[in-house]
Amino acid sequence: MTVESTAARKPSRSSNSSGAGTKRATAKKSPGKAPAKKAAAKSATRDAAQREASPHDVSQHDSELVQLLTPEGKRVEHPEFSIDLSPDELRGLYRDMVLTRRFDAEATSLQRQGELGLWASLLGQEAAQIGSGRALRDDDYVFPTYREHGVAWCRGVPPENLLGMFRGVNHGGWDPNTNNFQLYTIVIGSQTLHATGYAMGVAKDGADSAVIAYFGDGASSQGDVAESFTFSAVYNAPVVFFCQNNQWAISEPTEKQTRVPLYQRARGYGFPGVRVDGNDVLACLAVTRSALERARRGEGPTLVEAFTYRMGAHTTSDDPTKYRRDEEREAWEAKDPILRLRTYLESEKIADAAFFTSLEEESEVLGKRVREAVRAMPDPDPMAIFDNVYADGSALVDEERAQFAAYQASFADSVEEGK
Amino acid sequence: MTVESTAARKPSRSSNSSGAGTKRATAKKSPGKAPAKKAAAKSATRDAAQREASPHDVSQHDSELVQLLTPEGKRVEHPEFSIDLSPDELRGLYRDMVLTRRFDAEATSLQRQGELGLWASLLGQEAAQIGSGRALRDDDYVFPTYREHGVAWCRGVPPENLLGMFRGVNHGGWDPNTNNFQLYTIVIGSQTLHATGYAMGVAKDGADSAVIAYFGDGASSQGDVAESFTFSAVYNAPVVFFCQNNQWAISEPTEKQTRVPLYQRARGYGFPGVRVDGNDVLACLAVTRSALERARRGEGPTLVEAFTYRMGAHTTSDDPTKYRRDEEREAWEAKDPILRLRTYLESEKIADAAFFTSLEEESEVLGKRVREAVRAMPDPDPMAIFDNVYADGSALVDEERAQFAAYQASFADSVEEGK
Amino acid sequence: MAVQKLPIAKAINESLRKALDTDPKVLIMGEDVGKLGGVFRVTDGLQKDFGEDRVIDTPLAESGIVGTAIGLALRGYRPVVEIQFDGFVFPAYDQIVTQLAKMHARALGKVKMPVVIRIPYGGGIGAVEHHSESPEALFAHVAGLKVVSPSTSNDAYWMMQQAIQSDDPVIFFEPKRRYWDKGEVDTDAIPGPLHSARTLREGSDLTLVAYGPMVKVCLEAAAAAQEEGKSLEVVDLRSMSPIDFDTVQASVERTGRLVVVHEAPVFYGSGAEIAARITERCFYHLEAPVLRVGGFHAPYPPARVEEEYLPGLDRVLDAVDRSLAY
Amino acid sequence: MAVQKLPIAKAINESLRKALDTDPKVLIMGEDVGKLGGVFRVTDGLQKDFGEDRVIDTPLAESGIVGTAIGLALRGYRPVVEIQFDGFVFPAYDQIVTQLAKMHARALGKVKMPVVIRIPYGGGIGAVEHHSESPEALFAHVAGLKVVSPSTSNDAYWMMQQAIQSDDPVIFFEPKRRYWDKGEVDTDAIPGPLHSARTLREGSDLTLVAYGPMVKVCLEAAAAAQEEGKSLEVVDLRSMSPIDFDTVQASVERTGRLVVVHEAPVFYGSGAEIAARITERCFYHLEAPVLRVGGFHAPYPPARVEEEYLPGLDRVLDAVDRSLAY
Ligand SMILES: Cc1ncc(C[n+]2csc(CCOP(=O)(O)OP(=O)(O)O)c2C)c(N)n1
Ligand SMILES: Cc1ncc(C[n+]2csc(CCOP(=O)(O)OP(=O)(O)O)c2C)c(N)n1
Ligand SMILES: [Mg+2]
Ligand SMILES: [Mg+2]
Repeated sequence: MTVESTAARKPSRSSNSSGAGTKRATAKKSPGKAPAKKAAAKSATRDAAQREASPHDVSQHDSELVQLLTPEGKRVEHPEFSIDLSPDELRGLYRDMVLTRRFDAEATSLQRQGELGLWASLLGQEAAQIGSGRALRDDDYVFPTYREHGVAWCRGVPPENLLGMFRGVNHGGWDPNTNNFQLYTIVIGSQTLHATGYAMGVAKDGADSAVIAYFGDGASSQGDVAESFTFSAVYNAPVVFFCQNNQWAISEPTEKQTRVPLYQRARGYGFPGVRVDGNDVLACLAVTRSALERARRGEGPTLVEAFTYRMGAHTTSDDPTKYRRDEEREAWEAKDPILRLRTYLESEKIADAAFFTSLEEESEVLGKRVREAVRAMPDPDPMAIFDNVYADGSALVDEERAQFAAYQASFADSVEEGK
Repeated sequence: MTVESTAARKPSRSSNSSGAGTKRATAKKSPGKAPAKKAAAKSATRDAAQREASPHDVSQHDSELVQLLTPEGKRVEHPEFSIDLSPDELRGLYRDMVLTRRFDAEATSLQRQGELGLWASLLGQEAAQIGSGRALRDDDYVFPTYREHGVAWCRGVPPENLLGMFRGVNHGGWDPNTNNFQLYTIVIGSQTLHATGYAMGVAKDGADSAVIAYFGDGASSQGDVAESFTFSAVYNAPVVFFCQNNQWAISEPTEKQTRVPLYQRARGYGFPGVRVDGNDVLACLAVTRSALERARRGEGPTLVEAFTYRMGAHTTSDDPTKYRRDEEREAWEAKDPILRLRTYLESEKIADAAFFTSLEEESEVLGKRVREAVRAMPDPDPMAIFDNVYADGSALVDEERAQFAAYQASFADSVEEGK
Repeated sequence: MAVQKLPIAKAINESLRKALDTDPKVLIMGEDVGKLGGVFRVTDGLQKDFGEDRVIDTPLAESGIVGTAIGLALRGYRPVVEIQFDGFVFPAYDQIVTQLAKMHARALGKVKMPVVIRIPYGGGIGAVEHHSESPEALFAHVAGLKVVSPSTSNDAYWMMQQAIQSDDPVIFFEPKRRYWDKGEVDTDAIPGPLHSARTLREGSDLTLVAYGPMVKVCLEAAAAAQEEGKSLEVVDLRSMSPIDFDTVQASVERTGRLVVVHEAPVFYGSGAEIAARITERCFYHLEAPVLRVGGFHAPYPPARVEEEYLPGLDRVLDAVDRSLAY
Repeated sequence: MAVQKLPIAKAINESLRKALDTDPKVLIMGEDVGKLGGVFRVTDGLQKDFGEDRVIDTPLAESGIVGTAIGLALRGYRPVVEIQFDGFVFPAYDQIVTQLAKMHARALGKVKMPVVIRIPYGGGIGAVEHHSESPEALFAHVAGLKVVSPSTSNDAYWMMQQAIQSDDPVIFFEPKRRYWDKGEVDTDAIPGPLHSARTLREGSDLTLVAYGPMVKVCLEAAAAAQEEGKSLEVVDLRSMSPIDFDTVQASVERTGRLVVVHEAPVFYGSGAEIAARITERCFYHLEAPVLRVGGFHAPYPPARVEEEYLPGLDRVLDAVDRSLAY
């Protein structure tokens, strides 16, 4: 189940794996200035970011990583973050991850079949999304990017809803207030400000809900994300910034965005940052829950960096063989978020064979449901181009609509005539 | 000399000083959430910005302030930053500050006389600007805001040059490459990216020059400034970010921009930040020099926060009595950057009465020169509107220029006819 | 006290005050809008009376201001955002164009974006760079935004009421050099829909179309022309998106001539759209091509030469003469 | 090997390669332009051959990309910046409009801004939101910028050469849905100035003006019209700022009719400027109002309905018929 193949892992990619060294290793050799100079650095100033021994140590902070379940499926404790889940809850998390992966694989294959124009797979990021998603209360509010299919699942958003924009029949189109799950946002980083504003509103209303904003490692470079840190800190807004550092922004490794771990960004804005093992669903749940509680208590924002990996291509349009080697992905397969929870569930006898079998069936049902729903999605009526441009209407849109309708009608006439 | 009055300190402002409490103190009472909740905060996450005991402690970090000359004019040592200046150099710094203040006062009064449309006074920020400006080498490059008159002075920019845009005869108009001093930039924060790009170019050229970007406390909130931190860190660009925290962005105190001291911002981007007493010209010189040297050595960017105070109005259009109490300014008068250096020069017998007298004369000469230069500045030729829109010319501009010339000519004709 | 004589700035202030008073969801946001009351004092006294929770001094970051306003709108608030000067709206341009303008359509109508963005705009105040621009065309081209500008105190009051009540984002351009011009405000009588043009002066020889700060210039031009025996009609467009082409068309069908006047550069400006559309609608009525008077294709010039740059009486009358010469 | 048959994307690639080769000051900057070679492979192989110092993968921040390019230009470099898709240029809009466009004038000519901003633009590739827009009017309205778009491989090659050699900022709109269309490139013969329009097909009944992706549609329309006995002239505008009005005028003076076609929304689009200016210049020659065919005042629609939104053969011919009916 956990190893179900997705189209994204097509063999052509691994054919490249004979090359020596990883992209990451190569990149280390070419910062703007020679690293040698770095060593010569004296502590010329006081408040140095002392950890920046090497500018490209972004992935070298495992000691700072909050982890509750090792890649081998062993439960470990963390001094600050603990979690105590019932067997039901544990199985629930597993189920969420498996069904999310199944949904994702189905979408990828629907794209290959031409049913979708594009798909942005979350493969590998299930723990980050299910862990954080399951930490949310119903009255909390989510501001996703375009890859938060697992979070959407946790919110109860019908999976089909997510596919409309990827099929090309709408730009999202669901009601964000139905599941407190805002529309997918494509312009990188912009939703972090919406989340902050929404959280400012929550505080104004005196509510104790929290807001969570998802964004990627690449997005961390956008000015909007920095401004959302500033606004949320100044207004002490109840928002959690959840950065899925999947180590790639399309073809660019995280070193192109930062030279220190991203979670450290928060400190300079006056709120805490924490790095969590993004492939550990328990740790993601615990850390996000704690950050949400902090927000509820009126203590303001937290940045959570979920350290994970984009197992597939950026989207179905992308070809990762151009910029990264298969070894890297293979190394991350050993840290698979689903596999490790399964190992734990099995070794602790929290789930039996019947559970896994029935989940497999459930997955198939979900896949089928999604497939059928997508295939049944009608193309929009061309006249819908003119709908919802304005809430209050517009004389201009009305004029253009009428002209277009007349044009369409005239065309129909001439077809008639032509008969 | 140091107490020469400027029009900005008009009596009407102090008439307000009877009100109880400062604005700052009032503001402390109204963060988004009640500070009481703050106390309840548990260290729920690991990498907390521990210093943020109170969200509004921005000015409460004197212990972190690099200082080499106390407000009382006493030389003190700092474990990390030292400076050893010759009497000549010390007198030079004093002279720079005095002449800069004189120039600034002259400009303010020229604005009152209607010779300038606007003036942005640097009153109170002389040490920050002369200290950092004198740390620069000739081949270094400066990216100022609109208030860096003291830095311009250090670069050898003729003071009159700065006045064209405030008079309204040009938008700057000097050649940045003459003194390696870029044009004043009004769109807040945007020059920090230009500085970063320029520094990237310096590194590409293999030069060991450094670049300095000035910006304000308000500017720290702009996305562009954050992006310049990211770019400079990733490319390890030889740039110093010099933030003059003068505690006000027009009417907004620094608490509206950040809840922790600004120099801390740098750490999260992977480079050092340091806070210096911005009214201490020696400390500003030492800290900036050290940051520039660091850049030259290929160790990348540094953020320097010069903690200072805007003694006057934001600009001559501004009326600070609307938003701050005179007591605050008065308290800062005791920290006057010029006064403290004078005390030191006198007590150490580094400068004698003759020096001060001749400087006074020099100031008058400068004032007169500036006054005369401004009054002699001609209004631009209207046809110059069409100049320099493009370097390579444009058929469109040519057409509009010709039409406008014809229109002007026709008007002249009809005036002729009317005679 | 239904009718008062107020400067435009004060009329907007009163309108904001009324909105804050009537609807607890209305918020004012921007740089220096609180204690200072804005650099033009348009929000003067509002924070004092409605508190820091309703009248919000923001960090100095325009994208952040508009971006958080979007979030507040999603939460049910109706933010009225101030951009300090025309030239400083561009850091927020991405949020306005890609988010604010499109959110309603993206959600197939399920969310609304009742956000007003107030922008003091235009020249004539002797300011430094970036403080005198007229970027309205850059917003009017973008579907999902509505773009308006009042020219009188009464319109300033009422159009602001209507903009705040609108469930769509409205870019509200305030003619800053007219802020201190006084006019009667009747707080009891709505003068008409937000997006309709209004004929301010009737005439038979030629139609002048303008909005915001140029309306006054056109009225003066019409008065001057009258002395020369020319009868000019003056239409205040009021809304640059959508445009009330019907009113303009009706006028041009009578006069046969049209001159459009705005401060913004002519090239790709609103005059182009008006000229194109009215020429299409009135092809057989036009006795002369639609002429445009506006800014040049050059950065807004230094203050000491702005009077030459800005369309004034003479340039308008010159265009009138050229039109009448056809 | 002076003449080669190349797709447009490859012609641009070759042009960039030549520029990198010839001028050590030329840099390529953008998201994913390095190893990946850009999402459209326009910069494919360039980093491999010229190194990471010349072909620079940037952080994901458009304002930062353009802002640092400005700084590099001040240092004497000639950056060629890639914006990944049309809809993602807006975070950089402030830097482009307030800094890049104005720096030369601000310095009274003492600094130059030789920055090229490449933007793959337009629809027709079945993409999600923000990937199919045509924002050229939003740049053409801004003085200090030049705005061009090639429609053929040869122009793609040469106009890129010219844009890089220009000392002014050039917004270079690349017709992304034509990237794979092949055409002959003659690397020895410059086809003409960067900002001149070109008549691609002569005709006597009506002039079609288009640029970028719509040129092909207009040529097809002209061919189709010919079968119906209508003789259409097709002018490839090539430059949206400045516009070569002389060439258009000369054509319209002969044909008496003009239809402008672009993908961007008609309202405040480039067609408005062309219609206004040509009507002024050709008032007595026009037998019909200038008609415009373009996008609607609505967000670019979902891919499954974009064919209806985009001007195609039928909509162009419909406008031609309407014009001829006058
Ligand atoms: C403003 C903007 N610029 C560029 C893009 C194109 N783009 C889409 S996704 C992406 C990379 C995003 O990386 P990251 O933030 O790490 O998120 P991930 O895709 O890895 O989940 C880019 C450059 C965009 N969508 N928006
Ligand atoms: C993008 C932008 N927004 C708004 C303004 C208007 N404005 C000019 S100065 C200023 C305050 C700047 O404060 P700070 O950065 O602290 O610099 P200071 O004036 O104190 O030196 C503001 C809001 C501007 N110039 N640019
Ligand atoms: Mg990523
Ligand atoms: Mg300040």
